[in-house]
Amino acid sequence: MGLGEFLFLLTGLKWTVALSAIGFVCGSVGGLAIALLRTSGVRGLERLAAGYIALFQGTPLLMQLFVVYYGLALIGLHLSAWVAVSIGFTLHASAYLGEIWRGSIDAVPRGQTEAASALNLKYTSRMKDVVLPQAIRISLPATIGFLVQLIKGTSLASIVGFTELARAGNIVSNQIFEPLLVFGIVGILYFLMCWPLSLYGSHLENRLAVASR
Amino acid sequence: TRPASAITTEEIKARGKIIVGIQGDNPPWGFVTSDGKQDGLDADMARLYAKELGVTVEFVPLEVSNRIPALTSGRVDVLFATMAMLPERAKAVQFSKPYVANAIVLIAPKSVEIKTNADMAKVSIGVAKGAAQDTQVTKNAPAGTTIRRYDGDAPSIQALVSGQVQAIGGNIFYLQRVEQARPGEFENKLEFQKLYNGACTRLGEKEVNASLNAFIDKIRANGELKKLYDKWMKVPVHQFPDSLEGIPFSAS
Amino acid sequence: MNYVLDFTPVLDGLPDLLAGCLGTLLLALGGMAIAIVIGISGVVLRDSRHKPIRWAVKGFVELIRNTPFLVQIYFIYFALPLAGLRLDPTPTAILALGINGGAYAIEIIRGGAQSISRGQVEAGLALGLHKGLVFRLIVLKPALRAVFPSLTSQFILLTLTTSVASAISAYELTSVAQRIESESFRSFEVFGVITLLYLGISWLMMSFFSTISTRYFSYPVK
Amino acid sequence: MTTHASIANAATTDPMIVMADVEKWYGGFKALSDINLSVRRGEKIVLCGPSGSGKSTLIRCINHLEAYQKGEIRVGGTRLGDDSRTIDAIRREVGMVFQHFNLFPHMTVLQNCMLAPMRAAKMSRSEAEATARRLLDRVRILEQADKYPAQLSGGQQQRVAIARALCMRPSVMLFDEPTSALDPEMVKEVLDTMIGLAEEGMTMICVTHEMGFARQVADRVIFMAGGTIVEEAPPDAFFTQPRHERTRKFLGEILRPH
Amino acid sequence: MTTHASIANAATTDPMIVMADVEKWYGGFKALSDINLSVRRGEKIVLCGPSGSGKSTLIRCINHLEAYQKGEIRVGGTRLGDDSRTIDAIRREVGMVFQHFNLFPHMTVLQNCMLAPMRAAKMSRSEAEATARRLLDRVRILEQADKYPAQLSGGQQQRVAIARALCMRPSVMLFDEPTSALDPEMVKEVLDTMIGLAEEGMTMICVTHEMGFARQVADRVIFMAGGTIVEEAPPDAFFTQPRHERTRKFLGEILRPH
Ligand SMILES: Nc1ncnc2c1ncn2[C@@H]1O[C@H](COP(=O)(O)OP(=O)(O)OP(=O)(O)O)[C@@H](O)[C@H]1O
Ligand SMILES: Nc1ncnc2c1ncn2[C@@H]1O[C@H](COP(=O)(O)OP(=O)(O)OP(=O)(O)O)[C@@H](O)[C@H]1O
Ligand SMILES: [Mg+2]
Ligand SMILES: [Mg+2]
Repeated sequence: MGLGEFLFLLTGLKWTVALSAIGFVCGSVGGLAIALLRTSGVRGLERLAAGYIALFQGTPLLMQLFVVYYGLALIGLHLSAWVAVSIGFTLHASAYLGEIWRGSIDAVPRGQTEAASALNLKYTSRMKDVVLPQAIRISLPATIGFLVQLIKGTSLASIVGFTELARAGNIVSNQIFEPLLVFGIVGILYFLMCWPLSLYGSHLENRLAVASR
Repeated sequence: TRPASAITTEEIKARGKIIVGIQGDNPPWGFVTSDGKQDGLDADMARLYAKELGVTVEFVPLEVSNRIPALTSGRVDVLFATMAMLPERAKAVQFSKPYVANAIVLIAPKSVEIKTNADMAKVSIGVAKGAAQDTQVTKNAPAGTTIRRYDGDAPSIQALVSGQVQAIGGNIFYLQRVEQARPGEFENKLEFQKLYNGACTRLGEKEVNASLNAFIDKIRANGELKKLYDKWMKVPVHQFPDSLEGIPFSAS
Repeated sequence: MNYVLDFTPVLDGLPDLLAGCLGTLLLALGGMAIAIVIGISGVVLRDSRHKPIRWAVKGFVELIRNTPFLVQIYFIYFALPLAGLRLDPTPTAILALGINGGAYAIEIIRGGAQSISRGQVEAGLALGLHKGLVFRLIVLKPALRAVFPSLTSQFILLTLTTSVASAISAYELTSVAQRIESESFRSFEVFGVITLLYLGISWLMMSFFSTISTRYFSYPVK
Repeated sequence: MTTHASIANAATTDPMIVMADVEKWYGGFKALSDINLSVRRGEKIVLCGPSGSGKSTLIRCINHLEAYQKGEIRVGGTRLGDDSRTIDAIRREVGMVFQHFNLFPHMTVLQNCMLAPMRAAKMSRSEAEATARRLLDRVRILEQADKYPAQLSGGQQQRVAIARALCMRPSVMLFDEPTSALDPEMVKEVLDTMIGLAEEGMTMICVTHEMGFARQVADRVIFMAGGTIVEEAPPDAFFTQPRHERTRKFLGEILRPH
Repeated sequence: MTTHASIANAATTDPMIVMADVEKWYGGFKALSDINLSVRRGEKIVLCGPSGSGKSTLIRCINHLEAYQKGEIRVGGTRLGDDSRTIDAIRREVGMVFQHFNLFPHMTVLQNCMLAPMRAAKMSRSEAEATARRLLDRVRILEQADKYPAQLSGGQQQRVAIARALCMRPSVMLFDEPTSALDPEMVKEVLDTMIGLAEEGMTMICVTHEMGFARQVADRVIFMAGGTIVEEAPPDAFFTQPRHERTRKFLGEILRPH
């Protein structure tokens, strides 16, 4: 494999980073909203959030992207590839993060919410200052785990025409016919992208652990 | 279902650009080079056609599985995407006249005797999922033959090389790749079918189809197609049939 | 000019698709079984007294979590034969899914174990239970309860990831669907139907997990 | 004492807390039955009774930490419904010290005390900090201000919980065994703090078995058993001439030194 | 009483617990300094002192829940090292009741009590259940046997914690404020239980401020302040003629009714 092929993989990497960034940002915002709805205590909203989670956790991301990009186009709604992946990743990531965070919010002892309520803290402050900081600690390993899967899941964006890292690897592999070598390098590049996230996760974990033994 | 974005040659000319669906990872038909340029026989065909219309080309690299959806949903105007002309496909898209021929073959070790379709039952066979060789091997192999379907050409060749299968179905370019990995061990055993590739448009879009057919007739006549054959296929230009069972070349 | 949806090829293939669903379920359940074993024993080993074991577990987690599943499954399928170990597609897929899911499960369960207050562990120790028993009897259940939604999510993801196994020709829903699609070229119809089938399988899994959750984790908490 | 909200300014003849026919079930277990209680503004009530008799449950109902199934509770004239507005209004006036402290583990002692004043009462940071430090000092724990709850002894945690509740300057305080984890010296200091609050006119309901405190401060002592109020009387009457057999038995244990 | 392990069978002239020059640091904070203490087999010690003086820390060191930085601790002649075998063996003989109870939330009361006897002491299920029921009855909580900890009141939880520790039939018991959450009636019952244990010859160290109990049961009272042992004496001498100023001040608060 020559330098040219390697540089080609790096341009794919660039797209992967951009797609991951979209997934992270949109997914986290959406996920937080879903988690809060799911734990709101309002029956209707909780049902709605649970339905959303069941629907978008249960369908493959690839299918979501396909439906948003090609399916909607079929009925005349032509979304650009960027909009399509943004929608697809948001639906997917917010469902998963929403459920992960919902679980950790539920795992914070009830006495904590009670104490906050008794101090007359409003919902926002109760969540932001009391519950979420403790929930984050429980959900951190799972969250990091999902985010690295999301990075790798961006490879599915090739279905709407992005030549991201995995697709670039495919192209190179079909040119030089050394799939083990090419996918080995692609694997390493993914590793280099995901690993810092893992490291950051453990760093954060240690910091939170110091605060509340 | 409402009409997808139908388009005419006039509209393409007015836009100054034709959007072509093409394969990105299937040399020498259609592939992206390591400096990111679209290349291959299909790419050159598309460029010639664009020149004919006097417009520029925008390539949309596609995978095997989203070629037809990209066309039917209006994401591209036309496919030059190694689309083998098959009757079932012709129900979903409108083929033009054929512009290149391909053959589907079975590759196996020299030591294994495979002379007839029935002999295929002796081995496990790998194919690229959804490609023409998949269809052909599935159709011709005796019932009960182990057929393993992989994601694309490279993995199916890798499966042969690493011994996960004993034979693979492939096209005329496969053997040369297998030779690179394991020289002297394999040979072409059976040839199933001559396949023709055509350009595709949406069903019912008469104008673009007609213009494509005229274009193909023209390059066959003026020697442009021969140049492409010399560049990519390295064989003489094939004889193309005037009709294929169940595959109309012109839109009705 | 009209793309007319035509479901007949998909409906004709429905028996095959349903058989594919069973293949998917087999891969998913097999993978999950391995993953949960790896997950729980990984959490224990990660806390081992012996440094090499701890590092091995951490290394395993980092390696598996941070590389694509496709690379892992290709590695087991294509590279291990070079070392003399040749596995068929289905065992390969189950093994790969189990290893992959296991790495995530280790981390998820560990997160749960961290949320258990030190007082719980101390109480167990003070009663004369040794460390392993304290984990098994006292920490594990509340820890699993705390992260059960995350664990469920991971296993749903694992279920959907089985589709990647079609890349090495394992028999499951996606491979069946791709075959039908390559014969009929009815992409929209095929994709639509298998999306519903995947949704059905996921819902089956979700209700399986929620049954477990209400059966085993329904003790009241403060 | 500063009274700074509607509830506190209601006509002073109104009772501050009224519970009428309150009944509370935990699933199939009846934890409170027929609770009728009226507490005047500035009144100090001591609540005692055997373990499991419903004392914690009762005071948790007052600021709606537990929903109840029958009857009515009014605080400062506001009926405690499910409407979050009224619940907020009530909680602004009602402070609570929990039996299990429920400190926020991810915040230091000082942060625990400053959170609510800043977020709920919109105090400025410097004002909140000054208040917090003053009250932490009052319960003799200022030097631990930068520690986390997990680094404190049981008694220290309890004192932080008291300071945290007082930082909101509530007009009603509910104490759930505020001295259980304290040594006698500290008990005295905390009780002195509470006596100080009492003298400032705060309305107080205190679950405690410190009978010295009851004698000295309480306007009324309420004795609960099995989820009902068995007896209520001024401390003198309560200790010297209890009317019910159950009360006498209970007092017998208290007054006889072990 | 059945003594069923090596430690309990060691020569009876040996002291049961020896702490020599023990020092314990939490990071930069010295929680215990120069602790020297020897407890004979069957001796009852009451440990008291102001909040934060290191009482909990001291007893937690004895069964090695806290590591200490200097000195030596021996239990039943076995030196408490880092070897997990000896630690496990010691913990099986040393029961502990925590200040915060630490019940297992996912087990019913009965299961909480049966767990360690079955898993650590290899008792049969039926024997473990019988023991558990007997001891739950002794602390008057048998009727709650099938509830989960979260469904119990504070005092009920505390009694479960005591029963749970006793189920292991330890030869040494460490109590950390075992009556803090109890009402006076219950305090009496629990103290009676403890007196019963004391009479059976159990070695006990009890952090408590129930001075009645100290008077009646303790062989020695130890007063701690600021991480050191300030004074130790038999109860009579301790209450009537305390030698140190600090002790006198502390006792002043206890003995004067509020
Ligand atoms: N969540 C619950 N589910 C079922 N029963 C409960 C629950 N919470 C409390 N109880 C029961 O309700 C009764 C009253 O509990 P409460 O906590 O009010 O008692 P208490 O008077 O405060 O006792 P203590 O002095 O021991 O704290 C107890 O018998 C307890 O077992
Ligand atoms: N993890 C920790 N980090 C730092 N300091 C700690 C930690 N745990 C306890 N301390 C400090 O050590 C001292 C002794 O604590 P300990 O819990 O032994 O007190 P105690 O005598 O039991 O008090 P109480 O009667 O209030 O329970 C206290 O001042 C406490 O703040
Ligand atoms: Mg209570
Ligand atoms: Mg203590």
